[in-house]
Amino acid sequence: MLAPINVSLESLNLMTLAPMLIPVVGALLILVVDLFKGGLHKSLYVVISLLFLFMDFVALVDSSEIFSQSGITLGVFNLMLIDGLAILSQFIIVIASMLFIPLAMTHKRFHEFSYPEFFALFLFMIAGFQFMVATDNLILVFVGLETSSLALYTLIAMHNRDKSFEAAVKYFTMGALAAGFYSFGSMVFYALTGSVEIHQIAAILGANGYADIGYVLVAITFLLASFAFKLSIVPFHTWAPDVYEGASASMAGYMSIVPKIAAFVVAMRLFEFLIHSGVVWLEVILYAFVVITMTAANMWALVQTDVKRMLAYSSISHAGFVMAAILIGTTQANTALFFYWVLFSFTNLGSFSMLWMSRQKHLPDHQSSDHSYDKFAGMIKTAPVAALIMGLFMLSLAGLPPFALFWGKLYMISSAVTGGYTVLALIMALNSAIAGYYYLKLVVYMFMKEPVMGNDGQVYVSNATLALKTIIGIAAIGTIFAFVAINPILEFITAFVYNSGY
Amino acid sequence: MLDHILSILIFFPALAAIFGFMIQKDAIRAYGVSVAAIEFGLSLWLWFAFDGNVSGMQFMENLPLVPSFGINYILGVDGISLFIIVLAAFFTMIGIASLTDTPNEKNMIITLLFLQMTMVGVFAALDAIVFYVFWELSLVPMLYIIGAWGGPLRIYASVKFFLYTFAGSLVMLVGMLFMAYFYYQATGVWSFAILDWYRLILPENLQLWLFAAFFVGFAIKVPMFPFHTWLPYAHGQAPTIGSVILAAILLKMGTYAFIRFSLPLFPDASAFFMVPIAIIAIIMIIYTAMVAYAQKDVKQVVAYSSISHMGVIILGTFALNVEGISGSIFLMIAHGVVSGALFLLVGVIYDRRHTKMMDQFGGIAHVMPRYATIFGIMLMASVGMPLTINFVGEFLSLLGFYQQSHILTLLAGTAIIVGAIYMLAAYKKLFFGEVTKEENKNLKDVNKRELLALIPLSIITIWLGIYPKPVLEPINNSVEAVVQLMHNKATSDLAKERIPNLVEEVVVITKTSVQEVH
Amino acid sequence: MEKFLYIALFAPLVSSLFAALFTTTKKKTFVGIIASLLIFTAFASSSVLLAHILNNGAPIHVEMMTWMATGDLYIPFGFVVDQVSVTMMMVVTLVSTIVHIYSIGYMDHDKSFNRFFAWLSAFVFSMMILVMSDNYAGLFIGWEGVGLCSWGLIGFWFHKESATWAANEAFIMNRIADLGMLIGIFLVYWNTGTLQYDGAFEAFKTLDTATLTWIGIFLFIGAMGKSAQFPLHTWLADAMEGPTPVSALIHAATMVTAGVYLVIRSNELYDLIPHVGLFIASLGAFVALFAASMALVNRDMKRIIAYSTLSQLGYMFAAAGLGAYWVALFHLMAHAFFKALLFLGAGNVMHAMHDELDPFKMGGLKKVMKGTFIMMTLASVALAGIFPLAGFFSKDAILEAAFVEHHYIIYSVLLFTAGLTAFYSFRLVALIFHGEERYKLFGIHPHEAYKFMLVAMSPLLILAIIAGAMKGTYYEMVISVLPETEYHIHSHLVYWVMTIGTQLFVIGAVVYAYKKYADWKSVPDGSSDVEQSFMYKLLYNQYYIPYAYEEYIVKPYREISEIFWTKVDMKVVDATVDGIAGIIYGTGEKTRDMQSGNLSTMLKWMVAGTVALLSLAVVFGLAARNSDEIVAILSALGVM
Amino acid sequence: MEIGLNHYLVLSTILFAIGLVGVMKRKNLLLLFFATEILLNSVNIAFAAISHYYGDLTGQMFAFFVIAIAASEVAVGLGLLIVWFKRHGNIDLDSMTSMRG
Repeated sequence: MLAPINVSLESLNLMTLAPMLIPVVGALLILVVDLFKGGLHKSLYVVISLLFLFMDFVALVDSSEIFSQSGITLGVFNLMLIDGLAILSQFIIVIASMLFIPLAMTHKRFHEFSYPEFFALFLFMIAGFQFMVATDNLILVFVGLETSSLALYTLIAMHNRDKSFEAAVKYFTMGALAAGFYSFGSMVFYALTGSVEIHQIAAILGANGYADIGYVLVAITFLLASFAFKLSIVPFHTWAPDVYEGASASMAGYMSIVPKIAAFVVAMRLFEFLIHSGVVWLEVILYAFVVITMTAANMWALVQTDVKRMLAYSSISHAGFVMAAILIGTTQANTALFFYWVLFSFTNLGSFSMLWMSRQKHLPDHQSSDHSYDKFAGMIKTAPVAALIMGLFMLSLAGLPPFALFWGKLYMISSAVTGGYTVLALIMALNSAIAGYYYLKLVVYMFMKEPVMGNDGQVYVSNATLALKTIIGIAAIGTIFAFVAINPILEFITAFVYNSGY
Repeated sequence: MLDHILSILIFFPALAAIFGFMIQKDAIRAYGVSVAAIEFGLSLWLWFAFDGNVSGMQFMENLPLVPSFGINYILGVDGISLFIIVLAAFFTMIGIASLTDTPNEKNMIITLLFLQMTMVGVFAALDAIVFYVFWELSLVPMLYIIGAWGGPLRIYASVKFFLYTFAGSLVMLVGMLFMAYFYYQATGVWSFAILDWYRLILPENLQLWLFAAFFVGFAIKVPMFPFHTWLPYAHGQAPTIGSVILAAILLKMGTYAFIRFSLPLFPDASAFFMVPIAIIAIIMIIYTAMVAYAQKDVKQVVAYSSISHMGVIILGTFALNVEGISGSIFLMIAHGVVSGALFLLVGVIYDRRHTKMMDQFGGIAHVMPRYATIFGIMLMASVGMPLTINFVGEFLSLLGFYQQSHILTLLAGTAIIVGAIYMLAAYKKLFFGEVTKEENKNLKDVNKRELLALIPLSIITIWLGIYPKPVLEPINNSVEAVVQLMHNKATSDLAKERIPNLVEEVVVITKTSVQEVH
Repeated sequence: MEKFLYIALFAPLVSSLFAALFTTTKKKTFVGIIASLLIFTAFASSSVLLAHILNNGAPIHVEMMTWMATGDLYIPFGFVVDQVSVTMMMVVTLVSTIVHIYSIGYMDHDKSFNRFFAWLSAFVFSMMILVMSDNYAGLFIGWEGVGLCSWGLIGFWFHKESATWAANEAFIMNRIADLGMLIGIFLVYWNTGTLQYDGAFEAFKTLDTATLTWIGIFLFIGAMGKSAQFPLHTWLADAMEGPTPVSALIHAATMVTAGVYLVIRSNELYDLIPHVGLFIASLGAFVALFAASMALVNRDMKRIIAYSTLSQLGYMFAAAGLGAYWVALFHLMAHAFFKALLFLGAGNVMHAMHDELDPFKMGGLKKVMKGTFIMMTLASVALAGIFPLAGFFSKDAILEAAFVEHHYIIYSVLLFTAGLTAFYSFRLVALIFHGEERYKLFGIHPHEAYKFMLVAMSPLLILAIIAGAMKGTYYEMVISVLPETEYHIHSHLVYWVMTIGTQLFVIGAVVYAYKKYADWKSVPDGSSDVEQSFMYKLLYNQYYIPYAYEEYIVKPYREISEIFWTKVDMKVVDATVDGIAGIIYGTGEKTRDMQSGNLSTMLKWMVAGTVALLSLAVVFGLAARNSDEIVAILSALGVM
Repeated sequence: MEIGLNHYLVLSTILFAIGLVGVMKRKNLLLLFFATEILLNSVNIAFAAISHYYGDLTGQMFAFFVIAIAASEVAVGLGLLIVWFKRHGNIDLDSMTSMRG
């Protein structure tokens, strides 16, 4: 006779699910609306998405208050783990998404936005990311990861160009391989410890003193490979440039921010306890990853001829830079990771939005690709304001003070210094200098070259609408006046990270 | 208003630049000149209100920026920075006023105003990060000025300038972060305030490393041999106004930073590295002077001469005594005035002939006597003729260093010989002989707009050469404080020996003041 | 009295600035007149000061204002008028007044007339600072100032390549010496804590000899440059490219004697280090002979006089080095008068001969240029040291000093040189004024200079004649600041033998010169035996020293500079920077093929990465599991 | 011989390796998808075996999720494949090289 299962609703703590469920509900609503009346204008869906994201945001504010009062919350059979990392990363995810979705309001018509499914998938994807970060259960991480990834592949493909499909296929195939790696790694951990919850794995491994270090390393290898793929760490990065190029500029910008922060949070949960337990191997590997990724991606970015592809490599390099935080593993480093990412998202979103705004339907003869450098030649003469803003984003990406990303770099390098990684700090600094070259290259084209014949500057704003301009304006203001907001953001993040025990 | 005079000095030009976007193209010059004149007036007011007898910081402002990480917006001036700020304001003013007709004049003037913000900011900042912010930010307007209005190689030159300096300063940034970390370890509080750092006594081996990190940043900026090769390109390609500002103010950031950071923070390391740096300085002096002599382009002569003079400044700085450091600060101002003027002068003939090659000229003293005269004054100042501004600085720098090493000073002293060689040779090629080229026969002498810049510079050159006291005295007071601080902080015997203790010599100081009363 | 001091000092400055106002305008005679008047004012004030000094002997010391003060360093603009400086002031202002007036005529046809006066007065001002300063730094101001003016005046005719070259050479060579001077000043400061003469001299007494020696040597290096002593002498002869009044004023009477002045001024220093003094004296004697030998064969009138100047400077240094400072100063003064006269006379001749300088192309000019002839002859007599002209008294005293101090080598060198001096002086006079009128071959019609120029020169003539008579008064005056060294040869017999012997020797040389050159017929073309001889060539080419400088210093400097620029700076230093950038960029370019765009390759990279990690993990895992064994093996091998 | 946990794990690993080789070797997109399925399913075997070994259901749950996700992956993958086939008439990997460098 089976004993009746008695689960009280309070113990489930369903509120922990609220932030994830809101976008799911939103997605369903969009699908339902479409079911009743198809062919509605995209603005409706944009606004619905925004509304739900806003509600999501409110829910997050709510859970952040709960966190600051009562600390880490578990829920739904301890599957959900609402700690500082989860909340912070969800904030980044939701805010970045809110900034992204208005980019659908382009002047020109693009294929993907005419489908309501685009917006539904988008919201599903956000839910997936949120699940991924708000748990330490490897199963749920897997589910969240795949939910979001599958949605993302589709969103990329919906851009409906040859390159988009190619990008989607490449991303998809490699993603599938990465999924295999992930499940294999989880399996080994499960075999070693009998658990798929990270804190339990940590506890059991710690209890037996990492007796089977060889197997632990195998598990780490596969998990590392799968997250290295997601985070585009060299040599697992090969998808990134192609996918960025194939995807629309707005989607590329989004991809450079949101999936990565989700992956970073999981990586922090997974790897930092190992580093702290003295797994030297992982430290060495991560060190190598950080250095190689930063440097190699920078070198490749140097030789690009297309701005978007350059930005793809630059995003890889930035990811490598931030990866250092996981290696260093101090509270300051983890804080720096979020801090950097907040600032990075403003700047990078801004620069990709600028590319998006200049997206042409048809390429003129002199242009070899959508966003080749030539296209921006002499922009200061034909579209000075746009040129200034684009230049601003480039300088910020290069880490020039006082623009947003400088503060991120500052804090990140400082955490390396504080953590005792002096050489790493120097390498990080010098890599920023190398990176300066390719950002500067665009500035050079914009400010110091003569415009190509027949370019009247219209091309740079061909896609502009009020919505796009607003987003770019927000990004620009965020980039310039970051120094005002540094302190509150830093204090907020530090408190959350510290209270989560990282 | 005086409480915030430094902030006003920094941000007024920036604000004005932003408003400048709204100004009609034709009116922009007038606007630029008036803004720069107001700024200059403010800087003079700062000087006027400055108490020359106080050695410490004045007009301090403190505003928390990122208090949790110890970054505060701290400003202040002392005798060391005051005059460079005034000089920056002055040069921006005359630079805009004497600007020749350029394409996109509006962009140029707005850029110059932004540049002014960064320049004043660097010299007024008393927080390492704020300093760094302005330091780096100053690269951008200069990048644009060189890259957009420069010669045929302008893009190469500007990118090289930017990246080289950028790379160096990033290393410096790592050093700063280290410094803050040590401060944190020592006190439990993060702070980037330079005055806080002054209180920190570091173990010597740490000092050496940190000194090296800061050195990379500063040395590239100065630029010191062998990090100097960006400078000839930058000067060679930059438009006149760019070269003027670059030589007059931007290079001084490096040497200023040595005095603001390296010496007081790392007295032992400074003493330790004194000889190697002096040797580099001597190489700068002699080697670049010889390279300057080999140049065919008159602007390159002046560019290399800048490096040579910066060598003397570095030497004076690392004399580690009051005479030398005061001299090097004075020489910074002097070199600013003189090299700025020389670049303006080169610009004058470039505007007329669109070439800077010396073999294209010859004998133009016949057709442009006024120009030749002013050039001659600046030439003499550049070779360190007494009663010109340069001599005071050079004399004091060398005098100061003589206390540390006789042989090295003797070698460095060849500056007055090699300097004369290349300058006189260049002057001879440009001005002496018969007018051989047809194009040169009808060259117009300097016009009013050019005189507007050149006459005040000539006056300053001679005035401060004869009566340097108003500038030298505040410098001296602040430098004495720095030297005393260094002496007190020094831990190694070497440093104690090389850095004089001023307290013992109180008697001497009073004697001096008695003499002064007399 | 201070008022007169300031007038004497600043009148030349006012004059210079006034003339400078007109530099770009056409020739205006009044500029010259006003400048001359102002310089005369300075002369008058100096005379007042001289009278004052002669009357009560109290030096006037003023401190105008602070110049540099930092740390312990305190340098004022301080001026002192004492017996030594007032002598120099008199010499400077007198000669320059005369030269100014003379120049109104001499530069009559020059279009840069006004500029000339600006420079000339500026020179006077610098010279006044030099002699009046009460500290080494102030002296250095004047020191460099006269160098600058000398540059401007040698290169006055800047359209001439040779003139500008000579100007630069003079400036740069002086700079080399100035470095020594500067180092000397630094030494003084760091050892005595002051640069004021009185303070420093006081402190010198407590210093050790080694330090003092270094100070003495470095200061003297400065003096060597300004006074064109070997090996820094070549500029002086080349400096004759400047207008002749400039040569008279700067390169004969005043500036070149600044070095002597410096040694005299620092007599308290050199008294403490007699070995350095001996060196100075020896070098002086050597230069006296060396320069005189070059003057023997030269065929350029101005250069001959320049070498004679050099030679006389050698005399002065010999005296000063031997401690006979007042003798040196006296010779300096006397020399200023007759040498300026000689130069101005030469200027007249040049004017008459349309800038021809070769005396062999002249001859017989006494007929057309009587006044000049008389003046130059008398100046040469004075220069040769024949009784009773000025040169006799001053030069004789030098010889006596050398003799009394038992430096017989120096004495004999100087004595021999006295003969040479007489020879070349009268060789010149004979060639110019006597014999055939060779200039007719070149179609020149000489004429005498303006009368007022001759009148202007006359005070010099008078002084050249009577200066010797002032010796006693002068001695009384200067011994209050200079060491009281009287050189008396104790035996009257020896004294008379010596004096008369010297006179006979000198007169013999004069006669020989006349005999040889008074009836010179033709212009030598370099084919005669004498001209082919080694000695002649050696002397004519100035011992090949300028050639050696050009070949072994100037050219290598130029070549090394070129190499530094093109090879080192561009190919090494800059190429390294670009190379590093190039390597980074090149690596990117080479490795970008990793991104082949082929999905299969991408997957392979991913798998390869995983496999690499895996193998590392296995290696590490095995190593960790068997760490004990590994350590055992390694220690057995002696590695750990 | 009794079949123990290790046998399952070895089988799983062998299958995983086969999948990896397939992923690397296959040029046909469809067969590539098969290879990835092999990868995922090899893990499933291991999960089920370990789950049984520990007497814990978590592994089986994981296996179920993997199956579910593999299924949805196939859906998306095949969708992409069909579009690609429609446009290009092939599903050859080597035809997808428009972006490189």
